Amino acid sequence: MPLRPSERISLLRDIMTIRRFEESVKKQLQAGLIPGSVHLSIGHEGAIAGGCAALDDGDFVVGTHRSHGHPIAKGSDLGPLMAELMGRADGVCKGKGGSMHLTDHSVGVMGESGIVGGGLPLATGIGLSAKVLESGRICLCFFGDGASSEGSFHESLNLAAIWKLPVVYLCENNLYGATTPADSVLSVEDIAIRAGGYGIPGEIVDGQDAEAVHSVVARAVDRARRGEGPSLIEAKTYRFGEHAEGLIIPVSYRDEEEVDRWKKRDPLDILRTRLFEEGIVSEEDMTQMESELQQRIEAAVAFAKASPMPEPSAAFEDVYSNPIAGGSR
Amino acid sequence: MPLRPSERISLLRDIMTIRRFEESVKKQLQAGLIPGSVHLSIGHEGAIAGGCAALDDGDFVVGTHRSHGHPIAKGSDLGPLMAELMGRADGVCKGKGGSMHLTDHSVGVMGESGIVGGGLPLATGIGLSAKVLESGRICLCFFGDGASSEGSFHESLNLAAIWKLPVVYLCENNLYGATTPADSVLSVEDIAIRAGGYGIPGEIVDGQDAEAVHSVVARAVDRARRGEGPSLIEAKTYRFGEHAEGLIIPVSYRDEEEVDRWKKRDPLDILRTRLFEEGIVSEEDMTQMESELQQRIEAAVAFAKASPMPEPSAAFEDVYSNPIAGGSR
Amino acid sequence: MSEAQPSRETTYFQAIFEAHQEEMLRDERVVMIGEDISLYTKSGILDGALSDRIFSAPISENGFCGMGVGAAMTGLRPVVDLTIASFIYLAMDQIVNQAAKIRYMTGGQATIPVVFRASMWHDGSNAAHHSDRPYPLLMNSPGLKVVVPATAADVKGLIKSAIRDDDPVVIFEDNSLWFRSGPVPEGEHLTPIGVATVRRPGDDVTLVAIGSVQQDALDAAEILAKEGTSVEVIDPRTLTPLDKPTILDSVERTGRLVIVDPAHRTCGAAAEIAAIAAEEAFHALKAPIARVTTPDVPIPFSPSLEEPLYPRKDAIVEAVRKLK
Amino acid sequence: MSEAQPSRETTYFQAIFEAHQEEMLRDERVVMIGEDISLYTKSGILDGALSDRIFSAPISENGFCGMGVGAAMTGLRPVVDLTIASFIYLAMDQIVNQAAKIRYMTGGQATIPVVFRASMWHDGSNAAHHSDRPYPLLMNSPGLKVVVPATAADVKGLIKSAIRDDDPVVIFEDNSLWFRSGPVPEGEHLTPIGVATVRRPGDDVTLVAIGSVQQDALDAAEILAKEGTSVEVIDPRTLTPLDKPTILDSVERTGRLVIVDPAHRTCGAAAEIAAIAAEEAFHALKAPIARVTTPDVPIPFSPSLEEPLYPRKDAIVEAVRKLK
Ligand SMILES: Cc1ncc(C[n+]2csc(CCOP(=O)(O)OP(=O)(O)O)c2C)c(N)n1
Ligand SMILES: Cc1ncc(C[n+]2csc(CCOP(=O)(O)OP(=O)(O)O)c2C)c(N)n1
Ligand SMILES: [Mg+2]
Ligand SMILES: [Mg+2]
Repeated sequence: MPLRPSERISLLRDIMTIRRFEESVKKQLQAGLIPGSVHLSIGHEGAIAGGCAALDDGDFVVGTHRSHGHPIAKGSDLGPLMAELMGRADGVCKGKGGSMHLTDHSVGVMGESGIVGGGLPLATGIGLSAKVLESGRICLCFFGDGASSEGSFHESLNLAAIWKLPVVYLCENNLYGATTPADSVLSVEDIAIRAGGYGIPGEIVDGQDAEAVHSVVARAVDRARRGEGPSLIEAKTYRFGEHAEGLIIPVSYRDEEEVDRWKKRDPLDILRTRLFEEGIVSEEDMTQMESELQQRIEAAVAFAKASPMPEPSAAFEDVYSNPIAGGSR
Repeated sequence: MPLRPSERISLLRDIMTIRRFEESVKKQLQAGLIPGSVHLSIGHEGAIAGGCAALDDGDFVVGTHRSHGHPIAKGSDLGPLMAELMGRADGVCKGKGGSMHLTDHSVGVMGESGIVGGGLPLATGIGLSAKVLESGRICLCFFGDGASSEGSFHESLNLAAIWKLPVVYLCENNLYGATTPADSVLSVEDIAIRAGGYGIPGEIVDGQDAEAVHSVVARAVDRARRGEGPSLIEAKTYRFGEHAEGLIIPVSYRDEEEVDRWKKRDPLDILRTRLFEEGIVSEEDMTQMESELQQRIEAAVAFAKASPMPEPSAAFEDVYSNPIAGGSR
Repeated sequence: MSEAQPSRETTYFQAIFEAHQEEMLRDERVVMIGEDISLYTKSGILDGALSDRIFSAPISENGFCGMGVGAAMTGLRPVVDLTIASFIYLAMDQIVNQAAKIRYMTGGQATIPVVFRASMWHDGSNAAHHSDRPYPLLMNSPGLKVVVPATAADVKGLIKSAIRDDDPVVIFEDNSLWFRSGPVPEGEHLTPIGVATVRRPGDDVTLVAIGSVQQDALDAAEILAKEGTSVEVIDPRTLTPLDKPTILDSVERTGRLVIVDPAHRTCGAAAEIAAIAAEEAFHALKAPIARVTTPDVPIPFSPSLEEPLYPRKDAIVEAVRKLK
Repeated sequence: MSEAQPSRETTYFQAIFEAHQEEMLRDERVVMIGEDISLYTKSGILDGALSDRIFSAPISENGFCGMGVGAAMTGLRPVVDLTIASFIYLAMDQIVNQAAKIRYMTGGQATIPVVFRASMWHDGSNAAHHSDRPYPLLMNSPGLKVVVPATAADVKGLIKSAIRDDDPVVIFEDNSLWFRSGPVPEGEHLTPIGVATVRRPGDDVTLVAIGSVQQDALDAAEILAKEGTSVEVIDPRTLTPLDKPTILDSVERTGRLVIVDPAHRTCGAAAEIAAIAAEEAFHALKAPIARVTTPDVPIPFSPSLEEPLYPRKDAIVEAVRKLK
């Protein structure tokens, strides 16, 4: 089922939202308002928004360490996300999670993992509960090319395959794991080929084309919802910026030419141009979307800045769900 | 290179040795001379001896929890093996390892692992040292169908593949992991297919035909020695007895018919009959081999029984290579 | 356990499965995940009707422990059976990085009612890959609850409480207790998490005994009683959260503390309890705090090496005698 | 460090790489395995000629740690870089089940000269997945040596000693020290494993400070000196094997013990040291043994939550004052 025009506009809006949010994050970090470091999703928006567009509201997402985009695409409020990045009390995780853990259960983003590969078993379990509870929900699990070398990838795909769990494993292959070229640590050219080792479908898709991602993921989602089990999808993408902002990386490991070539395949430009050429959005629409978005981002930043830092005593809350005697202090 | 007649006889002798040794182990266990439980290799001898026959003396082997056969096929003295199983001071591991850890560095059996899947990373590292030291040695790594679901399988094969390490991964697929049918926990019919996920050769071989195993492994060994990297080989085999002797297993999970069918494909019978029919061994040779073997086994049992139990103080030795102050007591 | 309630002699092993069966029948959200567990329904140990909720898993400890966490976040109450405790090292990532931390990292959004069970095998020539007691590692990992039931009643009551608890609970069972019987109250029986029990009251020495060493501790107390030393034996039952008041109140009365712990010595549960007493009950102490533990060596195979390593009655008696 | 030997101001970070470079140049069997480490030669941090022995690995911690063990058994001396300490949970199986136990299980046949390095990140808003200090878990696992170097000289000297040691050594470095400088002796400099150092002598209180808290401990000692309390600051440097004599001799002299440990409290290194003192130096003790540690909560992201959790100068001063 191809996307309807309104859905296509909404997809474009998601991509733009992630892009502008991330640009603002970079600014807030440079201004000293965001502590620590951040892994930005700029360049990956096609895979992220395209993938999430194939989900229903009740469906689940599991993210990664590079995961500001996933809750945005799933519909999170921007204010609590920005507040979380600033470590504020009104952050979506009360300031306890930060950039690598922008979990938002209200939109089905169940966890993000600073541990590379850590999300795959969780997503598998979310699939298990969907199956046992017959909820009809599915889980979309994002992970990186680097994560595909972890044992958790293998164990999870095997588990999901044997029990036909409704999980779609979506690899954002951006050709690098930190400074390490994927082809130097991957024994196969395409990660999708590994699907063969689990008897499940494996597909490669152009991650810069959000609509292409949508259609491949939608097919896998349908399959999962029909009870036919998991799929592995590899979206070829690229991060336009550094591995992380706020960390020192002492070498260059990508050549300029490669970066430039990929920047010409910007997922935002690709979709915007297409919708414009097909007459689905006008210049005016675009301007309006940008200005609405600017307001939302500004409001999110204002919300975040207005939120207080958490009280130190809050550090002792949320360790357990019920009051716990003795032992810990 | 097919095996020469003398090598074929030697292969038969290895198979017989493992079989008779294991039969004796079962007897010693029942007599209360072996503590704990044992995982016997009866039924697997074709894969074990066929695989090891493809190795040079200087090559390495890494075993599993079901690993009495591997050191035998690699040429270990039977006495210290039996003594180890009895927990004696003259055991190959001084009574510290027991059935799941019949390591014998003198013949290149570098480790066996009670942890399922635990040997694969070790074997990969043995391959790394062979490569770095340019020793020309290779490592043959045994593991079970059950072990192929561990993350260590995935991580190890990827590591060996990217660096073209001289390791041959040989799966003894006996169709069960303890009481669990392999097909209920494996998302593919054949484990060998997973080689495709690492860009390395994957081959299936009849594990009951030791010569077939030899020839497939020999090809993989040559490839490894030429510096072309690892291979994955799946030997289809079957254990004729219980998962472990000395453990209570409260259900039957294999049907009699299946067990009988496989027992008709006894690796010892298959090779013996073939060599007899080809005129390579006579009835007389066979009788002589059996009687020599009986003597060796009896001598091993006598050696083991004559060996004292270790002194309790020995429990504190061999934790570290050098005397260590304070801390532990 | 109330005195009035009628009870029934049950083995520790039976009690484990009674707990599972009752909870699975009571609550449809309870599922089991683990290796070779389909044999429980096949053998009749568990009701056959439960087989739909029993996921007999591939040998993928990290994967299926994490699966339990994900399922727990989204409506199930999984019991993940790690079988032998030494296999927990394979799943440390999902247990410590995920199960223990997710609630906190999400600012309380996630609730993780998952139970991990591990049976500690030892004293049966299983050697170093099958004989560890790794609970101290999990005590150092905030976000988990850790229990070490030592009787049939406690293993039943603690498994049931763990399944109903909304946080991750790691249960360290003990295979040396499987065939020991004890009275288990009839009907619904829950043992609260976080509450110690006094197995024998006494006035001269506090003996904290962890897990499987209860009988050795009681035997030692009996011998010492004959010598005129009155020993109070406390079983903490839960290690996180530890019932400090029960232990400290006793130490304040007796002034002497011996801790018997069959786990490895360094940074073990015994070290923690000793440190708490040395900090919070110092002024009551009349003698050094003694630890009777398994020494810091991997567990050897040969019985002649393994058996002498564990804390037994005689070593406990000796440790207490030395305090005087 | 001998007084006579000339020394050079060096950062902790530089010292780490000097140690690697010197050992790799000295011994061809030394190799490095870890993620993203090809950048060391590319950036010039390490000599380009070493790039053949630098294995920049896929993100497969359990796999490549085990690979290090296998390589160590067969002639190499691998240094496995786990980067951030919280990733060690992924490799616990190969580190605890294999590296620590193989020598023992094989009756001494195997020799495992492998080094695992992990940097403890904290106090920089890295949140719960990147901020642990898991050394207590490894102290409870016999067969490993565990070191926690806190100065440039010690990190260099201990890495070099670890590489030359024939047993598995786990080095817990500390990213908060990377840019601190200190004198490192010129030429060959080895710090022995298993030997503590007295960072400041004193008579009234023994303050054992573990890893990164040295400066806080020294600052606290300075403040207390002004109040007339003479504090002896001891850095154990090695946690397994622990230099008990240095600590116990001091406690016997001072009669007071405070342990400062930035790791989680329960079953931590501080608990072990407290337990040892309560057992072996009890009669010298004049006051409760105090632990100043990070409390048992996962490490939060927000600086306003994270910063107050760690033991700092003021908390140490307060703990010492309370003893009087
Ligand atoms: C278990 C684990 N190992 C290593 C790291 C350090 N690390 C953080 S991001 C990263 C690269 C991840 O690569 P990939 O999965 O391709 O994701 P990308 O950053 O490219 O989006 C690494 C090695 C980590 N966070 N967790
Ligand atoms: C990590 C780990 N998990 C579980 C076990 C318990 N266990 C011992 S043998 C076994 C089955 C192994 O199956 P497979 O690898 O096929 O070998 P087989 O016994 O069939 O030869 C299991 C589950 C173990 N020893 N180690
Ligand atoms: Mg990547
Ligand atoms: Mg099998």
